[in-house]
Amino acid sequence: STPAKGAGGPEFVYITDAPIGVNQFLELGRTGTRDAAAALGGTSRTFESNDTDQSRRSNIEAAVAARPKAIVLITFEFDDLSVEYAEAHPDQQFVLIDSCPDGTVPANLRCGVFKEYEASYLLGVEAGLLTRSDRVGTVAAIDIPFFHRWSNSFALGARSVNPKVSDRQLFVGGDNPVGDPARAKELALTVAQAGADQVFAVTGGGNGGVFEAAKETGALAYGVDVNQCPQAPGSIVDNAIKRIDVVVKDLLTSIVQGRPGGTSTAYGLAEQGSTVTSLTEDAAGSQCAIMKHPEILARVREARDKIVSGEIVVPDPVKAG
Amino acid sequence: MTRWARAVLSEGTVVAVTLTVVIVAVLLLATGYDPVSVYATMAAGSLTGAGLVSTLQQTVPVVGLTLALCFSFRAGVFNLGGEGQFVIGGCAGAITALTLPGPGLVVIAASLAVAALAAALWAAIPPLLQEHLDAPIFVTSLLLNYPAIAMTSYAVKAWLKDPDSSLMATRRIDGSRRIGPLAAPGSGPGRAIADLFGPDSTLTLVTSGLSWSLPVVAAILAFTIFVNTRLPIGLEAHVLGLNPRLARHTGVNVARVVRVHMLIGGAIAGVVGALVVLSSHYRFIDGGLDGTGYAVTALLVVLLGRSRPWGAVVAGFFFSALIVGGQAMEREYGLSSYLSIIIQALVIFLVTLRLTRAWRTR
Amino acid sequence: MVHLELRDITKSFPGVLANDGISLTVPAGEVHALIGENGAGKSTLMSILYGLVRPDSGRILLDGRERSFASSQDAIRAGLGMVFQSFKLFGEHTVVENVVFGAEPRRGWFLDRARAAREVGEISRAFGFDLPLHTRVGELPVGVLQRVEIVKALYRKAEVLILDEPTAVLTPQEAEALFAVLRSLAAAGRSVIFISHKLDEVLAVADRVTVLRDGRVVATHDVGRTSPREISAQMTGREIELGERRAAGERGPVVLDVDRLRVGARDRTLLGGVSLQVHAGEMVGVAGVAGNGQDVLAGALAGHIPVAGGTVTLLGHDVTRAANARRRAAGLAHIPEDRDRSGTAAQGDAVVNLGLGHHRAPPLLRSGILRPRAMRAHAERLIARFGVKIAAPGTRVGTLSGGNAQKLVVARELGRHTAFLLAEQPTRGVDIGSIEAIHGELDAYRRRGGAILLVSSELSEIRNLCDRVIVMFEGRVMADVAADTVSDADLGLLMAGRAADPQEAPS
Amino acid sequence: MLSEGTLASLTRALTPLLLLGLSGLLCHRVGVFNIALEGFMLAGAFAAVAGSALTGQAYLGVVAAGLSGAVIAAAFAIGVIWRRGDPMVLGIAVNLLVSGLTTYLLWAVFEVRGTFQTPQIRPLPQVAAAASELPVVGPALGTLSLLGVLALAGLPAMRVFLDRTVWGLRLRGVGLDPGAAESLGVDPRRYRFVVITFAGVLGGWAGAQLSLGSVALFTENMSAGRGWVVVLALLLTNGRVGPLVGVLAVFALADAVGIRLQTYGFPVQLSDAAPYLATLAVIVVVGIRRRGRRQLVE
Ligand SMILES: Nc1ncnc2c1ncn2[C@@H]1O[C@H](COP(=O)(O)OP(=O)(O)OP(=O)(O)O)[C@@H](O)[C@H]1O
Ligand SMILES: Nc1ncnc2c1ncn2[C@@H]1O[C@H](COP(=O)(O)OP(=O)(O)OP(=O)(O)O)[C@@H](O)[C@H]1O
Ligand SMILES: [Mg+2]
Ligand SMILES: [Mg+2]
Repeated sequence: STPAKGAGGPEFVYITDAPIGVNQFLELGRTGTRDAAAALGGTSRTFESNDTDQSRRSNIEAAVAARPKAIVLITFEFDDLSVEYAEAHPDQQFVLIDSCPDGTVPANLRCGVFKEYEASYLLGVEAGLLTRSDRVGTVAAIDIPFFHRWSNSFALGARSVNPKVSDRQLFVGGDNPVGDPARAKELALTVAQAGADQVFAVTGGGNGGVFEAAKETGALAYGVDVNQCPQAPGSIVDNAIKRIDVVVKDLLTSIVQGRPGGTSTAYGLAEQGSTVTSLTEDAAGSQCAIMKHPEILARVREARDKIVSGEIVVPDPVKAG
Repeated sequence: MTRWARAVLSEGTVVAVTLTVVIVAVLLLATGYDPVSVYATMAAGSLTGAGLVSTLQQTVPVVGLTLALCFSFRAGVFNLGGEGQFVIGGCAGAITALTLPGPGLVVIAASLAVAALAAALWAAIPPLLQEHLDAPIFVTSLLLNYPAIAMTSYAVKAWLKDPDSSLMATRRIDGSRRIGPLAAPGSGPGRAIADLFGPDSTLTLVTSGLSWSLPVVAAILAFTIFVNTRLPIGLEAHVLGLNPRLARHTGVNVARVVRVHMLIGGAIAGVVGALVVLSSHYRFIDGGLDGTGYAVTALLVVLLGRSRPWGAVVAGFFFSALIVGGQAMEREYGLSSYLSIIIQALVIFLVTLRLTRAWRTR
Repeated sequence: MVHLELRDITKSFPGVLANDGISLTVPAGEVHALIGENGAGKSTLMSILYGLVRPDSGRILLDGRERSFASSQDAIRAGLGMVFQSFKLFGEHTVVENVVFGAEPRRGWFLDRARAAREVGEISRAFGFDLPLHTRVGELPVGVLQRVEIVKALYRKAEVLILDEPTAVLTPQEAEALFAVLRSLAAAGRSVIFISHKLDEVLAVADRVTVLRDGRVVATHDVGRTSPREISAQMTGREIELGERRAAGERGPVVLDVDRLRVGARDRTLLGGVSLQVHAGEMVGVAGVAGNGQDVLAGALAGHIPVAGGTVTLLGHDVTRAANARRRAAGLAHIPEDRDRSGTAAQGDAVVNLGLGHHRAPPLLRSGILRPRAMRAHAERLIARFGVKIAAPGTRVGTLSGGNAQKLVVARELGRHTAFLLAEQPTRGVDIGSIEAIHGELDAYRRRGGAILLVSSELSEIRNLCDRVIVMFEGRVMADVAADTVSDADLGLLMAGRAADPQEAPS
Repeated sequence: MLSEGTLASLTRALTPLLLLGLSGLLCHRVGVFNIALEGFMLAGAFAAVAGSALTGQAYLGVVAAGLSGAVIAAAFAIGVIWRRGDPMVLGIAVNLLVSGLTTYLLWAVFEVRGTFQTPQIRPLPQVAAAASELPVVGPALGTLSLLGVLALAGLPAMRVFLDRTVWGLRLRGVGLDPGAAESLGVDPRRYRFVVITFAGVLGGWAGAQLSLGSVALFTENMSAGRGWVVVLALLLTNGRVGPLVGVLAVFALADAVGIRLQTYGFPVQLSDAAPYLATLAVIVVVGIRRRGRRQLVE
């Protein structure tokens, strides 16, 4: 992916932590970086890592050697590396999306993180209102705090509108946690057998399996990152999505404009950095099941407004430990 | 040429590599790429400048793990448990480095020792099961990888998790307890080398990019050769690998040789795990060590190098260069780096076919 | 009724001319023996005849018609049958399954077991074999296995039966029974080609004998018109002293003392209280029909088979339950029965093969460290002393001929200067020249004051070398007799368990 | 925990394993140690999805899966049989090659990386849907595809084939002693080649069952170690049909139960390790029993 070089404008390198594949999230990072670069009159390149520490390192090394205006990194896999390389190359600007290292952020690093938990909370509100069995569940990839941003907040949102709701959270784990649809399906069926009729799918490439299970058992599913409703129209209610394009553009502009770095910015419902499909301008054509329930959508908007205004504070499970 | 060079760079290997280059070139041409420039990119990306540093950085642990496997394979024992021993060692080393008080060097040494011990204990289970329950080491060593990974994963989650990080990992290891570069850029030797050879010279890059893990693995190499050629138990392992019945008939204590070689191999794998943690990750990350793919590469290397230590070095470097070169290719051309996996697989496949030998020996 | 003719068969392997213009005629109804030293080309010639190896040139004629065999299948179809030196049987399969394998009577896709059993049973009875048709072959003794092999060939209607060293693993009685079968086959008009290293057998069973040397036919004789001396001279190109009895040496103190040794469980006794002694300067032979406990005794003495009761004392040390390593330290040397499986590492070189067992003591070891140069010197010394024909100490042992590989094992074990040697079948499958050399070494060892227990299926070997003979039957010592007073016939009776008057050994 | 759901879940996990087990069993019986099963399966999973997506026909996907497995297996067989390559090394090379090749083709043909899922991919129909009303076993049978039925029927068929047919006798002989087989005019190379290639078909079908049986999609490396599971089971049982099924069932059951353990608050790490721990437990139990028997004899 080498767009014509030598345009003279600023150059940006986007480095993923893993192959982009159908990972819509990483793909969004690529298009986001490209669009932001174009908006700033520059160009962008993408280096895909292959899910190993070594490949991430050699991609950063190669990027640093090319001396671009900024290097955009994505996901928590770069927590340590971003600090290490930012400190080793003080003249090079870095951006880290979707995560931020603990401690002080070096001056040449800017973080942009999402409040997925706010969007997940809204999905929970939908689930709490839709459930007939008063049981909801999440199938997530790995049992780490990061994934609890979705699972815990989903349960929280459901309980906020229906206190009787009980919650199940299962994790794929295994050899291929974000790409094992068969296992993800098995887990979703297990959740469904345990009585849950609302299942939140946070398993990356495994989501397809969860949707299959939803179709088979008649449960309703919830997707992440992008609009996944077309994959199983009628079975998928809504999605918690991240607007990476918004965040990347924001941070790259800040670099080009020479504003001070060392910052960490969180993008939630208020910043429109994370949201749900039904609240975006594409909602009408989304094929999401929620669109048939305007009364529920009204409750969702209400909750969104309360979060934005600070009336409701959704806790960040990562901060909670 | 020395014996090892001949062994590794035998005609068969050269033919296999050449044929692979041709096959992949055809594949590239068919998909509209210029093979010459793709190969040039791979070579430049893995054998020069930062690429060479990356290659060497990978070679060190791969060779270390290969040497670990050499011990059991030479004794005719298929030890597929390298990955588990590697992870256990890394975890034990990290815990030691995080908790033990004392001066940096001492703690580093202690971490390596604890890693060796923990991984050796883990590696002792398969021979024990074989001696007492007739369970083949091949099976049990492979099986034990999964509990090893699950155990360390759970340990991180339940007790060791860094509360401030979104990584599923331990806290970061203090700077003084890390294994640093051979010549850090700011340090005295680092500046001296940079002044002498220039700041961008290959030597400067390599000495600043490679850590003191390199001499540790070099010492392991020397140790391996010493055990193989100069210790009675090394000779016994060799015979055991060639013909176990002969070993039993000439008074070799087979169980002991197997046990000792599994223990040594496990200890080495553990040390390598700790080396990666202390010199590169600076913390134990859940999935961080098994995710490197080093253990799998090492298994390939030991099979191809037929358990010869120098074969491990040459083949280890070759495979590391392929992996790093594959990434350079991907960056430059957007070609899937899986092409480099295909290349690796083809080389192994073709080497094994021994194309230089006649097809039908009757 | 087939008249077989081989004309000018030539076959070379890299560096070896294995068959060099060999011509041979075997009319129907003849037993034809092939004899020659190790590596003379006998097996190669038969492999060519049986379609396993393609000759470089030469012709095979059956009844005057030229045939060319691309595989053993072709040869089988043409009426050839082969009994290999090492049996080609499936231990897990039953006798019937083994016999019909590859030429099964079928019903659709299925094996017609009833018909198979009927046909095999008929053939087996016709030759008086009475095989246990439904027993797994792995459970049968070698003598029976040999018969299964022959029935296999007969089942395929073999007109020409080839047997490569069929008697190497048989007792004299079993061999005698085999000869009777061969003669009856010949009488029925089939031809038999028979390979052996044993001259007396050849003269006993064959009509004619062809002598091979270095891949060439040296001579073909009618057995009535030749002598052992002539044949052995033609085989080797020199005179060989055959069957010379060696004089007994001085008998010293007891080295090995076995007392009421028992092996096996209550329901399956392998050794039932064996007692014997071997003195310094003495060679004691162990004779017996295979499967009567000789190999168990050897395994128990070497420490490979756990002992149920009794004691084994070696030079005053109780080693009854000691591991092989401790026995060796106490003074045991051991030539195992099967040099390829237990005696050598084919992939290893002579340095490793000869150094093993010597490597934990000086001069190979100094302060715990091996000395490569000393190891090499050690190998060179033994190679020279035992006359092993090998290119260099670094040569892979797998490339050696059987005789030389055997000498290597003998060299390693005798090179250790132990007090006691357990020698199992030390000359099995070895040619006369090498037998002579190995016998010489065993004798020299005894003269130096060593004690030897020689387990051998060659009665002549035992009678010529040993001072005493222990005959085993069903896991017990049947007799312990002086070797020079007992006759072959007596030994045969004792081995069959018929002790007219069991003699007590002089103690 | 041992509900109808568990049984259905067990069946779904077990069917691809059984097909792959049959594949490995055949190789084992002709004396070829095959660790390329993972590659057979992955190739089949990819080809099934590709075939189904390109033609819109699930059964054409199955055909493609069988073919791809056969091609991979034939390459492996040629290396092992005619080049006398180390089956261990070749097997690992095959696994690696298939993993690289499927990922590469996914990218080159469908321009997808990671997971490939489109409505064009037709899943395998459930052929025994009528049975799903039965008590206890109903849900399990209801999920069976044609390949699932084949897997279950294949086991007794395999026993009959090995024990009673001429071909079975011969290929068992080839596995026990190729030299002996050859001396009787049964060319072990030919038999091995045919058998391994057919094992490739079965392995490919195991992959098809994985990618079209319960889900209808392909994910990079979606075989996820199942080939190794079967290799383990084969080693452990020395290729005997009954025990093999037993070990695979223990494995699949532990997997299904392991997943459910999470619902009782056990950590995901325990679900991950459960099948392997269960297999280790089988080894220990079998070992102790064998030991006990040996001591009785002595
Ligand atoms: N497959 C082979 N490759 C190379 N050389 C071979 C091969 N088979 C036999 N030879 C050589 O051919 C010669 C004849 O061997 P052959 O096996 O026919 O001897 P033989 O007469 O049967 O000996 P023995 O009495 O020991 O069985 C030997 O020198 C041997 O080295
Ligand atoms: N593949 C081979 N390559 C080289 N030489 C071989 C090969 N196969 C056999 N030989 C040679 O053939 C000769 C005879 O081989 P064979 O297998 O008949 O053993 P042997 O010497 O006859 O011993 P025995 O009589 O106990 O069988 C030996 O010299 C051996 O080295
Ligand atoms: Mg021969
Ligand atoms: Mg021979």
